[in-house]
Amino acid sequence: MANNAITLVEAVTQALAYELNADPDTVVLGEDVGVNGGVFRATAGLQQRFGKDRVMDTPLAESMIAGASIGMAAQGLKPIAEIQFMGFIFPAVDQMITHAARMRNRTRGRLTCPMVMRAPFGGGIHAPEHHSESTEALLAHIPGLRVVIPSSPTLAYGLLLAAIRDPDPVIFLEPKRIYRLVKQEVPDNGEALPLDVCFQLREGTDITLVTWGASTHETLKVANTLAKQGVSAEVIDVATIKPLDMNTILQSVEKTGRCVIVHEACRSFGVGAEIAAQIAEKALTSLMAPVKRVTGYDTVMPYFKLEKHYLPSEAQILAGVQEVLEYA
Amino acid sequence: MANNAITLVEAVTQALAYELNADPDTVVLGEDVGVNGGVFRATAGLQQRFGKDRVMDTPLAESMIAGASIGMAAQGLKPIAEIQFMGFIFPAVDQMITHAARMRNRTRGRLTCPMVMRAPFGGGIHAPEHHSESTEALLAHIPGLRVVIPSSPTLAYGLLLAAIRDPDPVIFLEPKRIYRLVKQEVPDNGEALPLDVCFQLREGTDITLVTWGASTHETLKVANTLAKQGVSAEVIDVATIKPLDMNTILQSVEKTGRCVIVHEACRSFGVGAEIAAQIAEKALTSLMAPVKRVTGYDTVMPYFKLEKHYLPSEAQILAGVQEVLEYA
Amino acid sequence: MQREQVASFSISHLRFLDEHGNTTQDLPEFAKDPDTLLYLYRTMSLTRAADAKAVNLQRTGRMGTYPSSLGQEAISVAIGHAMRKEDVFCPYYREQGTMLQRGVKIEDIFNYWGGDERGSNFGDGTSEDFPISVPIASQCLHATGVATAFKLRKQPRVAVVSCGDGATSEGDFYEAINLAGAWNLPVVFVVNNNKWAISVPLSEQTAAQTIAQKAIAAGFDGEQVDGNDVIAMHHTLEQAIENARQGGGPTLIEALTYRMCDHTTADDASRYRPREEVDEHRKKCPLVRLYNYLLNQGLWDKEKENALQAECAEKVQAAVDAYLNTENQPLTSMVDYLYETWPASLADQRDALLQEQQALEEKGEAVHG
Amino acid sequence: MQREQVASFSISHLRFLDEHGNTTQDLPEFAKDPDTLLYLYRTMSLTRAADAKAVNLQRTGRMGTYPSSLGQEAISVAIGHAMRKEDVFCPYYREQGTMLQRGVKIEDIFNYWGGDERGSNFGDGTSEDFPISVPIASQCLHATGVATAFKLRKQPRVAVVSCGDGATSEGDFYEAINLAGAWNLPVVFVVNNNKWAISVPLSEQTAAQTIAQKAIAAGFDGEQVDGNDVIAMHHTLEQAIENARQGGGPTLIEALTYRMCDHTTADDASRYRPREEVDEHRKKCPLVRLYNYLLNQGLWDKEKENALQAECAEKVQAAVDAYLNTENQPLTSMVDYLYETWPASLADQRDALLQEQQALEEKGEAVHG
Ligand SMILES: Cc1ncc(C[n+]2csc(CCOP(=O)(O)OP(=O)(O)O)c2C)c(N)n1
Ligand SMILES: Cc1ncc(C[n+]2csc(CCOP(=O)(O)OP(=O)(O)O)c2C)c(N)n1
Ligand SMILES: [Mg+2]
Ligand SMILES: [Mg+2]
Repeated sequence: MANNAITLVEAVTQALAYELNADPDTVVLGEDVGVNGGVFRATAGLQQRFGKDRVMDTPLAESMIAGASIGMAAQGLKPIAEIQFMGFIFPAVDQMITHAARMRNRTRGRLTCPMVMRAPFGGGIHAPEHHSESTEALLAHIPGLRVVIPSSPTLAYGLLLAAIRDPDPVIFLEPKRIYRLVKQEVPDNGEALPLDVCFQLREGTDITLVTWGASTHETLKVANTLAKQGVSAEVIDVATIKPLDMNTILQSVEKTGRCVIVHEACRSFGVGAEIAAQIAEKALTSLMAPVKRVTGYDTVMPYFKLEKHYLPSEAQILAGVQEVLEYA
Repeated sequence: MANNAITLVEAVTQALAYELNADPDTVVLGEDVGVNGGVFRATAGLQQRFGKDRVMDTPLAESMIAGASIGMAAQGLKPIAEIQFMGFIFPAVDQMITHAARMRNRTRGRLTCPMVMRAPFGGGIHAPEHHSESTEALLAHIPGLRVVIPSSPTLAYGLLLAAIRDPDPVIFLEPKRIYRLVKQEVPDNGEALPLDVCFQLREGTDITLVTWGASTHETLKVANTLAKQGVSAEVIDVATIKPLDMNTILQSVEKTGRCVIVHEACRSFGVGAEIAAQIAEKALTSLMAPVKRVTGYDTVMPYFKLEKHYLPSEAQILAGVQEVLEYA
Repeated sequence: MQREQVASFSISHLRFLDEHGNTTQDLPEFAKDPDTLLYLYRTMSLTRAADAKAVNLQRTGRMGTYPSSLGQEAISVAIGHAMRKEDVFCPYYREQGTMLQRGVKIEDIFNYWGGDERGSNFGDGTSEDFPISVPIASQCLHATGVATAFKLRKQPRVAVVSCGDGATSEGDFYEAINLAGAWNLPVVFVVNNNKWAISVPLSEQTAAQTIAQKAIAAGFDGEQVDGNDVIAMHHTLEQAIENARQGGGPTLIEALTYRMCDHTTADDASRYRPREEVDEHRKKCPLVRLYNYLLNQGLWDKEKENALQAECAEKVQAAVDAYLNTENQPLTSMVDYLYETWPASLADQRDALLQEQQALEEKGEAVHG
Repeated sequence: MQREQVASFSISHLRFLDEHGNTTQDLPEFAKDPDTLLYLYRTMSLTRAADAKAVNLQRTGRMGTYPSSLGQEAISVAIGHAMRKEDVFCPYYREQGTMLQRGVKIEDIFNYWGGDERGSNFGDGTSEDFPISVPIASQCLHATGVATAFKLRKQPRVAVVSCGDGATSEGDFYEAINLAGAWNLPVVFVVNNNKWAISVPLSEQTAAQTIAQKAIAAGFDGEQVDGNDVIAMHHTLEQAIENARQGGGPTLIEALTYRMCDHTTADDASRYRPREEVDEHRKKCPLVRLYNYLLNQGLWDKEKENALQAECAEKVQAAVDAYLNTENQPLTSMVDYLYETWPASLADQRDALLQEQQALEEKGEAVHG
């Protein structure tokens, strides 16, 4: 590990700083993003460096954060709004669904909405109620939005730059459980990574593991374990949840014939359902076993004493893989 | 057709009147539900009959309608709240997701939330923007909610009574395109129909058509057409979208080996995805063809000049069925 | 018991022309210019003519549900006249009078309510104004965002946003005024207090005696104006807009008026409000009021009026023709504007629309909806 | 130019005890009863002791993130004392002082912040009070619903809801006060104006000079009170609650205080606010103030204070023991309370939890989290 390696949350800060510097139209706004640098320090130092006009603390109102961002975006600014936790995104979804996602379509391209809404999401940090939500599926269903989730410092940097530069609204969900889990060297070269495509994190031939966000870490560990057992698992990080790059996933499943999808959100009507449905629609004859979903339970995330039993564990992923491998 | 046959919206009114009369804890609230009887007349005459204390016009604020209902419900009332159009439900989802769906769980059963939130939904009535939404998938993903959609006067009456009597929060979505399409004789006997189960609308052996809401009508027509062609289609009305009764669907698909899912909402991450995913997971070996989804496009509902081209048509359903039948 | 008074506020009401068109006090400077008054009168007349035609188009099955602005023309026309071109307007759905002054064509309005998105591509397509916002009060936040952009860029521009009285019960309205106050934004909020929100009268909407006082919660000025007096409206708006332009911050203007029509063409107001109340307000018509004043001043007469009506009718008919001759959008229009580029992964959906389009064209059904 | 004044309002501030515990005016009746004052002082002391222990439990890794109520005890304790048992409280997260008077056990509070849902099953489980609401301001609407139920059932009961100053920027806060005014509901809103919302100072939160004036937008009374003066708090609350009980409608009470601690144990306030500001407010401590008054009145002394501290410490330690000895919930608890009955279609998920539970028990890992 190089000396100047950074964490995922630092990569977010680095991308924000890069683009605030490079593009005078960008502004950062949200609750406590200014002098405090965000409750997770994602915007640390930015107000000091770029001033109060570029990095704005807002009053405490999420619909306002979304709605005002839409107004700014229509004027050609590129607002990068932070919602403090994904559990508090719901008051903002009305504006995102009814306006951000539709402004271009509604005006036949006259007004657009080049905004990003960032929010830390997911469980596993022993946080209070409402601080551990994973409701990416809700947003993924909304036409006109993009939903992007990075799983590493490198992806966080490159995808956030891409999200900011994208001419349409992007929801950028940051898996806070891995905000500081691993470090990578991430050159601050302003190079974006592509949106709308999956990333292959590991090549394999026997089974395809599809996941995103924090779960990539357990999934990669399982792939390592499997390798020791002589099973070659391909690991795909979906990264852009919407629109969904099924080609990469289908190609992999056509090769391996078996697939396990891992996500933290509750199972029913989750993102995994769409992936599984499309695999069954488009690669049915390649499938040597039913696609298995290893996910959170169809219940509210329990308070933190029990949260580790809610989150898909390595053991559960491994069991899912075994089941799929053993399917006759 | 009997003389006292009623429409779907009249069945809603009948159920509301029945329960307002039978259960003093029920109250109806919403925008324009009082003297105006609702913009679709679903609450017509109720305020006159039951008084302003039982049928309440609210100020114009959807989060308030949800949040105040939660407060009433915790006190043992059974609020039946109307959201004027499903397109305006989004300001209310925060309260529904963060409180209504969780109150029982959060207090270990000490406080509960026996409320119903009704909303007309779906396209096809040449309405202005935002008046033709079908976002049932968003709500279906939320643990703690029930989502119920009737497709006929009989089902509307029986399921609404069940929803009101259910001890937990229910979102009751009324397909407004068929509010007045067909009439049925619906005895006002206060008999509820079961929640959490699908209804078989037509028995068949060659293919399973799964749908809900207004699309049941085109789907049944297609089944008729197919019958003339010698194809026996089973039609299943999901009715309770969440929690999903997959047993009925799986039994049917195990019998027919083929399945088409029809829904008006956009395809990606829609309710159809969960159904297709579960079929592929649990009935893979029965499938003689991939499950096909015939749905709205992954875009915003167009304004009404083009809406008929957005909604799944009989022709599109039929083409989907042919494709599945012909799959070798 | 002693309580220390820590803050005090008052709300005042402005009017220049009474219901008969008589002045109640000296007119402001601008109103001494006959051209200005004649311009306002002509624009109100055109607005009403276009509006009446829209209702008629709906009644005759040639348009969708439509919300008339009958009786509210003074507010809307005054907004349009008080704004500068470079300002930005975020309208609610009864601001035909403003929109027509800001480059929106009558046929755009017809197209919008006729179920065609191109109605919001406004005139020559260069407008920065927002399209009509259907979700009540949500546009108030957009205006604060627009005003923030102006402020950050140090542009002397103002955002103006309008809504109804019912809209002031929505959280978005309040979050918007609070932000406008906190950030001292160049934005003016205009509330069309027409006393009803569909069937809910103002008295059931809020316990506040005035809507103007809602601004107190956000720490800035609220003013009440006779919204059927175009002179009072224009005066108040111009002051508020120029104050905002100079960095003086936001103003909330409550314009007292009355919804002279059904809520929309889909509504039947006789179900919930007494005829007498409507009749009572008919006497307060903003057009009649200015007409009488102009007449008294010798600035207007029957002949001019007839000529104006004919001119309006002609303009409106031209718009009707343009509207009815608008070719349908291709089916792919439903996906082509969603994102800047339609996602490659959804190419099959666009192809399906293309195919259907082709089939329609072959059947000769493609042109009109 | 003549403008007719159509409404006027003022906001006043109430205090009885100054920072040194000297009276600024005649005390209200209730405060002449030593027992009442001693009760308030004891309850504030217990609240502070329990609160300090919670912070300590977090710092030593035995609890999760915790929001201290240090410095706000007068507000919270006064609410608890002014409410009747049959009233309903909808708390925000710094109302330990109220909750402890309403049947909530100290260990319930520890359990809640310790990541165990049973903390909201409040004492003997018969409470009708709401659990702590984490989504800011959302509880204000619940209180209006509770108050509506009271009103419809003609019960002489009152809903009391509290929130912070930051919460008053949320749409839900405003929709709630507007409904309370429109329906004249028996509800009292208490805003803990502790000057900060995490790192955002009040001056950036709103341009309103007072929070109390936000009630004007909703058409009812707002009052400002010295929130560190438990006598002024109790007096104002009791009047507002009894007024609501009698059908007089809602009141908004702005309680001026200061957040003497970090926002939560996960926060470091030194990053964003000057130490001097905190030191300045340290002098205004609500406990010291009442302590001094009691001392001056000869109602209190060092010895009594020592005894009280020992008594508090004992109670808190008992709660810590109970908390740390609480057995974990079974894994199925995560599904068993979601619906009245877990859906049959999801039986397999419950089975999986049962199996995991069994495995844990076999490994002897089930009891503590
Ligand atoms: C968020 C939302 N809720 C409900 C509606 C339905 N609706 C349309 S207009 C209206 C009444 C608006 O009243 P007001 O704000 O007074 O404006 P007016 O129509 O009287 O001019 C309602 C409830 C909507 N469009 N948006
Ligand atoms: C809807 C929502 N948005 C954001 C948060 C995160 N958050 C928790 S407390 C807080 C500040 C609250 O400030 P205030 O209302 O003044 O109460 P205080 O903590 O100062 O007592 C924020 C932003 C939340 N809990 N809910
Ligand atoms: Mg109105
Ligand atoms: Mg605060």
